[in-house]
Amino acid sequence: MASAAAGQADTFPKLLLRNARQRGGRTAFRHKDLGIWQSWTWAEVAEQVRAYAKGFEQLGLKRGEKVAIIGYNRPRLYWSMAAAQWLGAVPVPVYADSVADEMAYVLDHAGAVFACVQDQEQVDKVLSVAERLPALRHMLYDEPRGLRDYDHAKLHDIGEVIESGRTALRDPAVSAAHDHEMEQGQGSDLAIILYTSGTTGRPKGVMLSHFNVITAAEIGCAFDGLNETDEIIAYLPIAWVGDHVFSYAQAIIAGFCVNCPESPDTVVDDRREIGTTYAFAPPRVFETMLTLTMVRMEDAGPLMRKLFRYFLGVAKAHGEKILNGEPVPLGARLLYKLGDILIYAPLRNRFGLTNIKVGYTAGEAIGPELFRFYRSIGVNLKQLYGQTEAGVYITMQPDGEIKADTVGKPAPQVEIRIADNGEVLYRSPSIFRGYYKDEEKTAETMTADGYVRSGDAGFFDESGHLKIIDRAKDVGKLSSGELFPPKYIENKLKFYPNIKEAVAFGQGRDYATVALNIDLTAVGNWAERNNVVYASYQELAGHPLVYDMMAEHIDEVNRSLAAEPMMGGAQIRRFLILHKELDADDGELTRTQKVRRGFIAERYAPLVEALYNGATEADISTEVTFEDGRKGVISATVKIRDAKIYPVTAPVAARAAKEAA
Amino acid sequence: MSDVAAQPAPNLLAKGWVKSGLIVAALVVAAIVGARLDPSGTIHAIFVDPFNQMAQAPDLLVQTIWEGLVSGVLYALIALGFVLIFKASGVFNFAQGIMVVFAALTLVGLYEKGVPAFIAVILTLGVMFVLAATIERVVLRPLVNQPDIILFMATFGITYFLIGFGESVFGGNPKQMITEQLFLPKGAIDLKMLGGIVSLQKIDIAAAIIASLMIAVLGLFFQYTRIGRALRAVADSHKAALSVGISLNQIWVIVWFTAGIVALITGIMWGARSDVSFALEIVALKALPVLILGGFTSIPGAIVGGLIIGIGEKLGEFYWGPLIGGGIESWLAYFIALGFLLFRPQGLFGDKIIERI
Amino acid sequence: MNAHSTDIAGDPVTQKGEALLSVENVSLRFGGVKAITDVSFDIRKGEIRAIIGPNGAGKTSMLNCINGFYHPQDGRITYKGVRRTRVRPHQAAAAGIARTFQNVALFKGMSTLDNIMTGRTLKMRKGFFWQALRHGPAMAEEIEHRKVVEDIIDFLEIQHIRKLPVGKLPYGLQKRVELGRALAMEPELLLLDEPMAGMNLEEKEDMCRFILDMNNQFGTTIALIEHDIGVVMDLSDRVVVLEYGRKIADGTPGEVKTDQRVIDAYLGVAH
Amino acid sequence: MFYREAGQYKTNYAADMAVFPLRQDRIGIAVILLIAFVGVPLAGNDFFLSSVMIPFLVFSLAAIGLNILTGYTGLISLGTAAFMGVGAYSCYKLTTFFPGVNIIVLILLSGLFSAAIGVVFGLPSLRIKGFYLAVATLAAQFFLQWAFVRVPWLFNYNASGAIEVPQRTLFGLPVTGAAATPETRYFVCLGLVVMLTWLASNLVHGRLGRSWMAVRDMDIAAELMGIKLLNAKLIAFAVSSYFAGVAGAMMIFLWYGGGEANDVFTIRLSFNILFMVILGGLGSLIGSFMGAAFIASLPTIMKFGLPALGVPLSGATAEHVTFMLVGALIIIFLIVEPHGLARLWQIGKQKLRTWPFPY
Repeated sequence: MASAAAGQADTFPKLLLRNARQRGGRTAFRHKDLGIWQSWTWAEVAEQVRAYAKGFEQLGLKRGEKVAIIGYNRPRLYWSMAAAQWLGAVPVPVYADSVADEMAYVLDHAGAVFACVQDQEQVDKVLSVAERLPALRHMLYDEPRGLRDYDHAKLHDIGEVIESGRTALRDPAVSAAHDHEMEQGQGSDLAIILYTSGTTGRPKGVMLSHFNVITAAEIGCAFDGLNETDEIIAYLPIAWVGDHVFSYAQAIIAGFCVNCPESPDTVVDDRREIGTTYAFAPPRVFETMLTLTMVRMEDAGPLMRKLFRYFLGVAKAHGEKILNGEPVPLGARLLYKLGDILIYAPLRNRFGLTNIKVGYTAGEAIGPELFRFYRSIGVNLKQLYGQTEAGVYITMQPDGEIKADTVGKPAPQVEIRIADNGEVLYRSPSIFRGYYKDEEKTAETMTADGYVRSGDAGFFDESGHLKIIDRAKDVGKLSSGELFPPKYIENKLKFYPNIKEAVAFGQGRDYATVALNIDLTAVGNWAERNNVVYASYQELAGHPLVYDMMAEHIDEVNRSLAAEPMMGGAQIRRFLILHKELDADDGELTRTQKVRRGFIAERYAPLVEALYNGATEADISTEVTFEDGRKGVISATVKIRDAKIYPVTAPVAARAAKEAA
Repeated sequence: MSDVAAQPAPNLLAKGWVKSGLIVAALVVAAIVGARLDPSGTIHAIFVDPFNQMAQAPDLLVQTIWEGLVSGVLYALIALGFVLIFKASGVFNFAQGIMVVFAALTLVGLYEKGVPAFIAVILTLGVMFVLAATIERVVLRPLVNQPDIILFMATFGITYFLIGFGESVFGGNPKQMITEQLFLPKGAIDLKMLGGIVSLQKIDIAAAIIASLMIAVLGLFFQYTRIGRALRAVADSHKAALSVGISLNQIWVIVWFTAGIVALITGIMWGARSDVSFALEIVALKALPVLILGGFTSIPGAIVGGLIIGIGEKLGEFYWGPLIGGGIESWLAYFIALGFLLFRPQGLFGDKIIERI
Repeated sequence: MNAHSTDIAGDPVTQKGEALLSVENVSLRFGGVKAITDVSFDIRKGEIRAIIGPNGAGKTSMLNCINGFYHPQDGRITYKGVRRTRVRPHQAAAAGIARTFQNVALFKGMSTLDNIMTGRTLKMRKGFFWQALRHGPAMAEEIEHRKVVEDIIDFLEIQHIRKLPVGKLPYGLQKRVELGRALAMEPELLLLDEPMAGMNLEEKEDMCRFILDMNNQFGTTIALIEHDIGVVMDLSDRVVVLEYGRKIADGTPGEVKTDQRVIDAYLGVAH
Repeated sequence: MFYREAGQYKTNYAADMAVFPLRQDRIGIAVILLIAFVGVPLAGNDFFLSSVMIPFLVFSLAAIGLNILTGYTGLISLGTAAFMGVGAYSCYKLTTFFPGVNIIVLILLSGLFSAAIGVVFGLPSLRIKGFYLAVATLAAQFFLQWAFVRVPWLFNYNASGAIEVPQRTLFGLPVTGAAATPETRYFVCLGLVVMLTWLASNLVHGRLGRSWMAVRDMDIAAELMGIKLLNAKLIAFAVSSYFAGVAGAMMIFLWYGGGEANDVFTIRLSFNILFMVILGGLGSLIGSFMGAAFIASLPTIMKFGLPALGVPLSGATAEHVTFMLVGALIIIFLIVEPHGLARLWQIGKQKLRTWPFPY
């Protein structure tokens, strides 16, 4: 939409001025502070940023220098970015919750000369590592509380900096020169450096130009028809590319309003107050909301609970179809309407999603149940697949083509290809210019023909939607050379409520096998209903009927694997149910409840051995830690069963999808 | 009820506000009263004349004091019921007045249904016990731990209910008390004294005697019985009462029943002097200034307060009432009490309260 | 804090270090019971003054005398150079003495916001007529004071309970609201009666921070009663120790800690 | 459930401090006002207007008055009827002295006299609290009631001893007196009640309201906040009595059309208004309306409702049963919800706001 405009307004400061001209009276930023939503219009923001930039200049900020931005989502921190960009300096947002050491690394690596921070806490953090930051010249803070007695030689209140800039700009000559300085900026200039919180090694600084970010933002705005009437709540880390594109770039491009919550604790209430129309949240946020819903509904009266369950059933049956505009019988439509009045609309209201136009989830796989729940109650939730290096968008789900288990089609202007090892590669105008001060890594990541290696393995399904399997390096191979994606298999299994944990084996072996943990609550309920008597977890886990039930689940998983390209070889041949629950205290899970596959394979070596030597049962004894800290040994004989294998039906057409895109 | 009265710092009356307020109050009352007065010799009429009359006709003075004494005894009896309940359960029982009427009505009503007088008395006592138990079960127990004002309002509910119930069962017409059947004396003793005749109703003498007896019995009951001690303990602390081994619920039934007995006796005495009807309800409100005067928790206070109010209002009505048109009995008691209250907010016998924070 | 924060600072009438309040030979009796006997000490402008002592030592009674809730029979209390022995509580409030209570004395039926707003009562001037209209000047005044209150809410980090009735809040938060209410009065002398009683460690640390911040940032003089000796030693500039209504020690935390009588009093040695 | 709070945000303090910050509440109030001003006059007949709506409005106003004193300031009064009487008699004297002045102005002015008397009888409230004060207000009740009968000047030396309401007009329409139609009287009552309720709401939401509640909740702390207890209490007495006085004037001039103190401004009326306040909810203006509606309509419901249900009752029995039922209902209400109808309404509203969640 703004491509034409971007011809002249090719940097964010220019776009900001454009907004001040075109929609100067519309609210640009709100911040819940001191009990109310303090608001600024585009004209006010442009004026503030302009004065702020002058203040920066007075403090000696030069073109090309780096400005670190540290803190939660605050209007003035966003303005710090724009003000730095005004002068051609490069903002470097930093995760506010990172510890001093990490922060020191990023600030030092980026060579930040200025740091704009939120409050005393961040000031202290930066000061504690000041000796490691020789380049740092000035620090600016947003909240003066507690900083009164600090040495202000190098420390400044942002408000005062802006004020000082404003005073200087009263001189028409200075004012004109200041605007001229801004005009110097070009779309190809470096706009921002975003440090990715690499899971391994030091963070890498992803360099994005104004052109990159503007293009990315425009892709998103055009895709979902975002305009100046939209509202977004900015609560995700400002150093994360998503927040930068959604809450900064798209807001400036489309001219919609960015709302900063009062504190991280009040996001839910603040979102409800604002009633955002455009939202982004990682799956865990949606999951927490749903869990809370279910927990609260447990306390509701029996009638209310019945009503709730009934209408959730209705929503499950028809909700998604109605949202997708598919034909639904009139009766069901009316029933859904009733449900909307009684349950769905109030629920959306409680979630603060009443006015939602489109909501996105990304970051990790979202459970299909969870995803469908929100869609079925009328929230247009979509998944997207993106990376910092892509300027966020890689694939998106177009309206009407939303599936729970794929991340959608390639986003506009994005080309994707799947490498032989299953890795997803992409190319678009918005991809990054390289890692800051790291040629080597840049060369590793970019292909000669301009594609970026995502590091994720995936494939296109028959309708051209991308499915992400796992991190590419975690996808293994069977001895036959066929792909073996353990996490993908485990996730498929874990979507069954009866299965609590699954551990897949098969790397370098002849076939895939799994060890399962049943969910004691779910299976216990089932046992009660079916008069299955058991005295312990171990007894229930070893029950033949439970094995039958698991066999059914595995059968379904195998069938679905057989139907997917490149996955057919990874069907599960044999499985067992572990005699004990995997436990973080025993080191079998990480503290974030992720299975430690290698450790488990070692600890239960006799069982793994039995999975591959054809035995029908195996003995095992393991040391366990009880809740009171005592140690003991559990011994058991674990049965092993075979599972049925299906012929592979899907075409081995990984590349075919590329043409579809 | 630690918040009944507070006197955090002395010398309040020295402060301008209250002082000027009192002056204004006095002026308002004086203005209204003054409008009723013969403009000539106002001061004489107020401050000299009544005392002249007293001196000139001491027999009339004695007669008036006696009248006041008797109605004072009856006020005191109603107040006694209040105090019993307030002490033990912290409930400001507005229904005490109605309980008097209800008890008397039940007695007369039973008699009219053909029940012999003394059996009727016993049956009435039974009814009062049932009433006490019902109130405890239906009203007090569900409302335990509620603020005082809520319990106070609940006794309003009891009042309304008893009025409606009593009238439905016994009809709304005034009835005669069965004085003779209960062997209560009738007629009057005329004493010749102080140059005139003082007429004492025998029933009044009986009332005074019975009231004194009852107070004595109550005193013994509190002093020497286990339940009585428990009742006193509960007035201090609910936990203490539990340690005596009596449940709070039982204690409530017992106090309300005791208050019911007092109500019945009061009803008989009062009924003997006038009709038995719900008109007594308003008269029963007179017990409230008595309570103010005596303090909500003091039995001697209730008695002394009753006598002061009774005598005070009769004297006032007789000697000063005519000056402003009469009928001042309806409010004089409250003003007497209010006057006392301004100087002793905790009542005559109440404990001085030191407010702690 | 934002621009309004300067409003909270006390008016520097007296120089720092000068006695803001002095208590001379004060004795207080309830009937025959002696609550305080012949106690003298002073509170200097800008300091944090702790009053400690075993239970029943007369600490709370002392505060009650200072803000006019009790009137001592003997002795004199001088505040800002004026003798104020028989001051009434609301006059003490008007003179800039605020306080919190041992057992939280909040207005239970009101919200956090309204509770703190009551602290502004003395600063509000608009008359009955404008209040009845709740428009124009009265509303402008309400908004002006609401801003100050919001600064306090921000300062005490109680944004999330702003509109909740205080009666149902956890104890620690109630204490914080009470502190906010006292702070809203912009006091020169703030009397804190066991501000940390019944709190867990984290809440205590928060409270200590608030007290120090208040003292630093707004220059509020603080007199506090506290049982946690560690807290007292950390926070206070000077400590006065009472026992059975008498003063047994007075000095810096270091001095008091080594005083034999104080050690005896706290270890319960018989006298 | 009907509350859609998403998207209702406040960008300034004035909006945040509004009495009805939620849009749905504002719509609700608008609908109620519309019904009151348009629906009721259109749908109701004369009987309904003059025997149900006007009494309801008058009682509501008196209940608001008492609620300011008892609910907001925590001072129990059993003398409301007497203060209503002061308003009625003041209005009567004012119509006599100023026949040319508009009757509505006089009704509003008559409250001032009531307020003055209220302040006088409120003086003891500094020294005495709780039930002691309740009893002290009985002094006002009985003294004033006595004065209404014994001071013939107050009723212009009428032989009947009653107030005789003269005919007065507003824009040519008779408002008081025999010629005034129920519609006219209803509109005048409604207008007065709406306006005064608005003023009361403004007061309780401002500094004064906070001072009152502070005195109610913890008078010691209030005093240490610098609130002068006597001032706060006396203003509460004054405002409360003003409302009662206006209600009393309305009662005689717009509802009864005349009457005598001993028939009207009795202690029973005081009690009834106290019931309205307690059952409606202490410290709630909406509760005052609810309580007034409940208590005022109960006898009517009994009178016409029970026979309709097939319970045959003679007039006298009906009255007795009404008494019993009122008594029982009071107790039941106190047990079920000691904080009154307003709290029930609050809970219901909260349920609707959190719907479908239980909390």
